[in-house]
Amino acid sequence: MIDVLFFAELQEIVGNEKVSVEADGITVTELKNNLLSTYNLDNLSNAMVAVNQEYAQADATLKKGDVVAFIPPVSGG
Amino acid sequence: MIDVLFFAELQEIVGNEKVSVEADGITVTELKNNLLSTYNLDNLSNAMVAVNQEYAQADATLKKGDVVAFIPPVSGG
Amino acid sequence: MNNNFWITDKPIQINECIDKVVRAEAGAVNTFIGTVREFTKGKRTLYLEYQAYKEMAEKKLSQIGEEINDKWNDAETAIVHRVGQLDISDIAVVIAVSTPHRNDSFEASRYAIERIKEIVPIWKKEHWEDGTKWIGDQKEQTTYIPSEEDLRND
Amino acid sequence: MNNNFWITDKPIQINECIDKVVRAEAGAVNTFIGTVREFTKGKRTLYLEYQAYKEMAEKKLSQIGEEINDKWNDAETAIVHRVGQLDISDIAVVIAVSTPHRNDSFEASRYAIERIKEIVPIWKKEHWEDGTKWIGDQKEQTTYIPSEEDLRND
Repeated sequence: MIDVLFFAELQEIVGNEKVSVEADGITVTELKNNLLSTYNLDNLSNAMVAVNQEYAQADATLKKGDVVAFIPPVSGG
Repeated sequence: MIDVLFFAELQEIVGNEKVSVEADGITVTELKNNLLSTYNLDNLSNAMVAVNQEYAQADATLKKGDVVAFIPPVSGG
Repeated sequence: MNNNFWITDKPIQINECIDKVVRAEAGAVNTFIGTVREFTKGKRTLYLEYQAYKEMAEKKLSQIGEEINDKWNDAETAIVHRVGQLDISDIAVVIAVSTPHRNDSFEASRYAIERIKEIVPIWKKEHWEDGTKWIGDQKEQTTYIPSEEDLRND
Repeated sequence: MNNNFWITDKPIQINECIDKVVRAEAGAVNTFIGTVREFTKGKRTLYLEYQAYKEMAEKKLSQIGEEINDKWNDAETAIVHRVGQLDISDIAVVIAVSTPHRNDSFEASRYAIERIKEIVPIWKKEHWEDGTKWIGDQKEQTTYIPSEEDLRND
């Protein structure tokens, strides 16, 4: 299982900060598509993805124990 | 009489913050020359002059009650 | 180094951030303070809510400090960002950069705030009289994944 | 306005200067802090002595605030400069400028420190291990009397 974190608008739509999903061995893009079929997340494609607190490319492969975070466009400062 | 203020190196050379001189009706440049003949002030020609706390031109005429200040190149900040 | 970069849910003490960078070798400290502005394009903000992915945000703030070290000679940086509900005029972020000479402190501080707006996972939600909105994608900006090369050339 | 610009012989409280410019209309405050640096070109400073023509210096600091108002929209400025003996890392000057948007705050703060070094009658005396010197004319710079036109075009 892999923990997936949501922030800002995504968190409100999902209704959770964190969900656990079966995603060992799939890519970031595949996880994104899986989540798009589960939740009504129009903005997900707009989000960056971090794996273990570092920005990741779309073709990165996930493994057990990874923490994936969807990072909508940031607005700090 | 006119009060003349000295700062920084000029003040140390003159040995006074302030001297009173007879200078009604003369120009800033004339005052400068008078002081050069009185004190050993090599740096005086390098200084700006303020009359009543505002920078003044060399040909400005002084009048009784004016406060003249010699402003060596500044180094605040 | 790492304790120079942190996220807090308490009011920010400006001096706490500045004190981390004042040192005998530095003659200049530039500080940027971001506060909550009441009006944006004529629309009145009641308050803001900031959220962060805390661990990663602190890591990315620290990365900005390292980027500054690569770009400017002998700079020391501290950055604190607040989360939670912030009222008008409350401080959201403080950046402090000390350098031997003033030019570098201005440039590095400016660089830090721009980088925060690019790579640090912090979000703000505007609360207006007639609604709320998470800010961030209004400009349809493309997503930004900084490569190693970007970081070097930026 | 005038109490935003002052000379003091006491240690400077940074917050006192910043608090004067924080306001609901501003989202950005840039602060420049000048501190006493220990080494300049390899030479060790023991301490500094600052002297000011106080009344005129406060007037000229205030003038810098007015120049900033002419050049940047909706800026508020506060500047404090210390005089007397200052030790290493002591704060000599604090500039704070608040503006609605960050770019202006950086530019105006930068402008203020450059203008201080041009027109404000304050002098520093370096105290080294092997002597002392009033700083100011080492660069053989020509004297500078700002005309009205200079002030507008600068």
